Amino acid sequence: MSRLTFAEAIVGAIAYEMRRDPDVFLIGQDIGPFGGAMQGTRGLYEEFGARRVRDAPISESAMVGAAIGAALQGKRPIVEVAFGEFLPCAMSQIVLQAANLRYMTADEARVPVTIRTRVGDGPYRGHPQSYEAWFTHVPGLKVVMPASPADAWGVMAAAIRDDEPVLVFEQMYLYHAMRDEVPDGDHLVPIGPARVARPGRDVTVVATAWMVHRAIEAAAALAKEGVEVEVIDLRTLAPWDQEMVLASVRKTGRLVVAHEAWKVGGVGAEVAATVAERSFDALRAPIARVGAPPVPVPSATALRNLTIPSAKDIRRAILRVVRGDPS
Amino acid sequence: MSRLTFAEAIVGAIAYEMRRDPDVFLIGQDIGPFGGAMQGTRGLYEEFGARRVRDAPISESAMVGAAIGAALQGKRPIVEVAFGEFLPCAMSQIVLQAANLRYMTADEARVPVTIRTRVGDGPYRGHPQSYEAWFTHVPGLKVVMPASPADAWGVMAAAIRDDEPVLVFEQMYLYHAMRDEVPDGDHLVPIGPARVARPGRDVTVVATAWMVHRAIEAAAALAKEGVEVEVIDLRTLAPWDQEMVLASVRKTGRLVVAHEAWKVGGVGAEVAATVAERSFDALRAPIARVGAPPVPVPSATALRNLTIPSAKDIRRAILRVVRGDPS
Amino acid sequence: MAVDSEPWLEVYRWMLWSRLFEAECGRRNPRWFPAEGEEATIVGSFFDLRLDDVAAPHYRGPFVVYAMRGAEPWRLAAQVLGKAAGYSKGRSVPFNGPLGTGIVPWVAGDLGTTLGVATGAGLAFEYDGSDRVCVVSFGDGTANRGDFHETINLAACWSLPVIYVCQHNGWAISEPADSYLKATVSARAAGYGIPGESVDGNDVLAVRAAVGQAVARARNGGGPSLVEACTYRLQGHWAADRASYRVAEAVEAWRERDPLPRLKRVLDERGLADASALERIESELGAEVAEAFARAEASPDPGPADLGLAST
Amino acid sequence: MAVDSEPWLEVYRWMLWSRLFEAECGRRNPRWFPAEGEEATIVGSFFDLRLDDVAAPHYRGPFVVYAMRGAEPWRLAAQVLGKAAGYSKGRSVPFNGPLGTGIVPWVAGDLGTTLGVATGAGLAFEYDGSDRVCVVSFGDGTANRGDFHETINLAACWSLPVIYVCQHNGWAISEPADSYLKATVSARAAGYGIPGESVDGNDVLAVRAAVGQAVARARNGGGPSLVEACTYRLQGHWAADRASYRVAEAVEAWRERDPLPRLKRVLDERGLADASALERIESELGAEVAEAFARAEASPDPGPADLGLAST
Ligand SMILES: Cc1ncc(C[n+]2csc(CCOP(=O)(O)OP(=O)(O)O)c2C)c(N)n1
Ligand SMILES: Cc1ncc(C[n+]2csc(CCOP(=O)(O)OP(=O)(O)O)c2C)c(N)n1
Ligand SMILES: [Mg+2]
Ligand SMILES: [Mg+2]
Repeated sequence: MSRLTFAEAIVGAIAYEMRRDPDVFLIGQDIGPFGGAMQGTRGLYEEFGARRVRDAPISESAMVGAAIGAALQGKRPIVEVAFGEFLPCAMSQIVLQAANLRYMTADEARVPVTIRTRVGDGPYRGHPQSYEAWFTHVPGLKVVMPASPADAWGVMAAAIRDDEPVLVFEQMYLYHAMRDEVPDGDHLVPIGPARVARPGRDVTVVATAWMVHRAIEAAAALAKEGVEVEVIDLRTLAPWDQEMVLASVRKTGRLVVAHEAWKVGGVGAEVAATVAERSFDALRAPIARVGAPPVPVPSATALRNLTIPSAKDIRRAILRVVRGDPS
Repeated sequence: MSRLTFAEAIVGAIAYEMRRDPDVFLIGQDIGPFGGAMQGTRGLYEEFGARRVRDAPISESAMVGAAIGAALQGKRPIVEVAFGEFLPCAMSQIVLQAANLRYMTADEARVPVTIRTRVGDGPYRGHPQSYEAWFTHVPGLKVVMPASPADAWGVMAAAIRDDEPVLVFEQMYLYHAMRDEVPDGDHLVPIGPARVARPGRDVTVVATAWMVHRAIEAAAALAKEGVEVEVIDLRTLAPWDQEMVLASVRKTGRLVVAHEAWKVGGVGAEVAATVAERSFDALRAPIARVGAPPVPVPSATALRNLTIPSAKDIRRAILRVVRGDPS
Repeated sequence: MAVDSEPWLEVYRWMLWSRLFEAECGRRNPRWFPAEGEEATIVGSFFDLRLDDVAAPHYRGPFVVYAMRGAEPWRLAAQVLGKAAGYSKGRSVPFNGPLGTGIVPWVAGDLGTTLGVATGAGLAFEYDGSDRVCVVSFGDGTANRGDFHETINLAACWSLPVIYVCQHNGWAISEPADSYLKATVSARAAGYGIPGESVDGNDVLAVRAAVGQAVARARNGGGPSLVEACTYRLQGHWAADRASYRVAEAVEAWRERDPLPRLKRVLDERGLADASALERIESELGAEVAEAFARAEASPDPGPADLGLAST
Repeated sequence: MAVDSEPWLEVYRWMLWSRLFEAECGRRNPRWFPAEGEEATIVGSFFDLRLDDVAAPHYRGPFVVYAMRGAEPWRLAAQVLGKAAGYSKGRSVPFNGPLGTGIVPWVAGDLGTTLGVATGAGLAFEYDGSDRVCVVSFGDGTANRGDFHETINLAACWSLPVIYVCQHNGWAISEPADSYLKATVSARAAGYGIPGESVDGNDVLAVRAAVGQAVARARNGGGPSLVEACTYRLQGHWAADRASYRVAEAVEAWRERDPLPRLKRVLDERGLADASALERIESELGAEVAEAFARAEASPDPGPADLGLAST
């Protein structure tokens, strides 16, 4: 066990996998001597050199396309799109090449490419947009979004070893916010299964990344008021763990979903819709969704803070479904 | 009144608006002498010439970017991205420029740009992908998807006159499939309101584009069996008509959503989630969603037909929520 | 190069194979994209590649490239007919090919993105320190997509063994090249600090020479090159396109420069094949093509099992 | 051009304004992107534009361009401090400016897309048959984005009045230009059939001359041009970046070529301003900057009303 930050865990996982497999290498901008945005590749260049830690020109589409092409030749590239705001620049490569290659070759092709990117609010404050929902709509892509250092290491390692394209969304608030025990050596967190972050019997809160922590904060306070909240950390957004969520809702009869991204059309919509389809009879109250309001993410701190779902917002949503409080 | 096909109505609306406003012009590929994919710009070049019907190089990002920039200068460009499959090529311009400009200039900027594109299965068969759900997640964009020639004319005209960026998704099966009465002259269908395509009391089916017709087909058959289906044509996907859908569900107590795009993460998820949030108490049965299975859209006719939701699929979903039939 | 030591008869055979096979594709599928007239560019660009190299042919006329690398004609025909025997079981666009032949498959219809994937093959080769190369061809219209710029610049910066061949056929559907290109495509090479060359794309000798030189350079660590092969799209954009947007005269002028008769003349001058030998080849290939389509025609359509819902 | 008839003192004033204002921005906001050393390129590219032209400055150092076109310094300062008095009420990135000054605003952080929007301004002018033009500047790193290629080619094909100025400062964050450019940026112009020129970006006379020529050409229907102004990023990528990834010597060499002392020399040689006059200007501007930040500092943060939830 070592106590690592989220960023250290990500870098640790990449370094571990690069030591383990000579076909793993990294493509990105400023990932070399600079050490990556928010120190997200710190030390990798020093250990692995320019051949395996490749600084690229500002050309996200070429970076992702080249990574896909190398993956088709048996390499296992990790391509770093520094921030989620730049994913649109590589959109065709991701949704039309990476996602289609295996299916459109009758399952012959394998595309073991990992696309990592930074999203959300945090100490960096730049480029906060979080588009993960788009990619959950596209068959052929796996999408993970860890909430803890241990999971960050585990899903990054699993993504690198996965034979399908995997997008890893790294929430920036979490980057240096906490330290956490991470198992040493071969540590994998399978892509797919969610995690019960806090057990409870009265209401299920399905959350992602930063919002997992704010949900736990709200749950801790509500416990003192006699409301037992079960917090589920989704971890994998595609394919997501329907069974765990449905089982929890069957137990609690109530569902709240919370993420930092825009509420409308977000990942929470898919979770809510699936529960309304498959566990309707267990539902004893309306579903509540918590997410960002429908405006582009503003830049000024004072303004942005008004748009990020707070523990209080989650608390309000919980009380709405538990006690029928007005919205 | 004239009886027009869907394609004729789209072209008619564009021609009408171009006659009405000299600042309206069209950018695209093969929209000139060729008359556009599936005759989607037929006759416009002959009437308006090369200055207002501009054939562009294969560069979707530049086309959309230039249209946005011209819109900032007071023009009202229509940019044609021939098929939805090419929207990813212009993704940054759409979601980071068009969507943000007004908000990020404190409501000073106006971006009266219309982005039209063709999606779905149909006689053309190429480039069927339908990504409309992505854009409903992005604040600052309006998204319309008409199901009839009359609405096609009306929403296209409304989109061109709108001061915000509007994406118009033209479903290709509908292009030449039917003729329909379209009012002559100034015909506008406001962006926002949905339409009751067929009234009913037992179950609400919210559908888009082609699926509206398949829902009506299913409804007609079920009427003979005593099931009265209310079919709502959403028409506008963002901002969509929550009030009409919620009112209908409060009446019927049952909801089915149907679209041609992938079910997972599709527009139907947002509709289902909203109903489960805001009309939960009115729901008397689980919600059912109908959409494409989670595979990239295949090419061979025999295979693709297996992935497109049929009237029978919609019928099955209806009976599931009305009679509790097994899935 | 010493022409007579070269396999000109084989080159001719493949160009003719393409001409005949493509004709049948267009006859059976109105949405096929005919490559008639562009055979010298297509065959000349890929004929000399090793089987362990990667070939990423343009979407127009790729079948002959797959066939040269071992694809079964009847299974390619099956793709044109949307049959289950197609290499992707009917899943992909029909101009896709078998991954096993060392190609960059066509898994989507958006032009330009295959340039990125092909560049990645070169990246893998450079990473492994191997002498393998990738040849990728693309249209003169596709040359205006952002991916052209980003990928060639990346290949130049990393000195990747990738040869970018522009299959310049003068048209992008209904748009003439002079409307979307204000200079030669090869003139763009200087901006990336790589060699660029324009050649007569209807002269298979010239195409093989130019691409061969670029391949040799790439194998020796010399990095990428850009070759512009100027040819002409003799038919419409797709088989059913009457191409009423262009004047017949221009097309006829280019018919005069048809690459097949031109190579025939070379063979004749050099005494590499007499008329009867060429006739024999033509009838052999005709039979091969007919048989391929007959077999494909008789094969089943794809069904639920081919949908692969399990696999995802 | 006849130098003495030119407003060199005003040019100097703006370059100095930029130097002083940017310094304060960096002092107040560690995430500010300092433009020190690039003032000749920035001011020289936009100084001569008409107010009815459109200016689309690069994200590094755009404030002086907004100020030259009428922006209020204290409101720009408010943006750096995230205050409600910023032109976007705190919504946009801080390097945005007031739309009313005829600019292409910065509404997102992805580099390259503003090239498309700026090209659209040129499209509107061409559409109207007006003689207005758009000058857009961008970095040497940004020159590798697909939008560079697509938009310049579109402008070339449609002969749009757009001048593309590469603010080549030798770096893209921590990456040196020779790692992502294997030729001059101006060498790319030939591939689009447009004029391309590289100039000393620390010589404001040269920048004004090159851009001025391109602007004149565009006004007269001559279409787009590409100008590469070679300058240097004297500070780190952002104010807090210590730039430990590069050697101090190179930076010092470039400090020798600081555009401000260079212009000072010209003013002196030509007797356009004596030391005391220049000192007066410097103290005036210093006071102006201090006052702007003091006023911004004292102004309120944005609140719920500025979020504009109603408006969407
Ligand atoms: C990104 C993108 N935009 C538009 C299209 C539609 N389209 C299909 S073929 C074609 C013309 C391509 O021209 P070129 O690259 O010269 O190839 P050619 O057809 O001449 O062989 C176009 C515009 C596309 N497939 N992809
Ligand atoms: C599409 C995109 N990719 C990456 C980034 C991250 N980024 C911000 S500034 C920068 C360097 C830009 O270099 P250059 O264009 O030369 O401008 P300079 O910073 O040197 O003024 C990068 C890579 C971005 N903002 N947008
Ligand atoms: Mg062509
Ligand atoms: Mg730079």
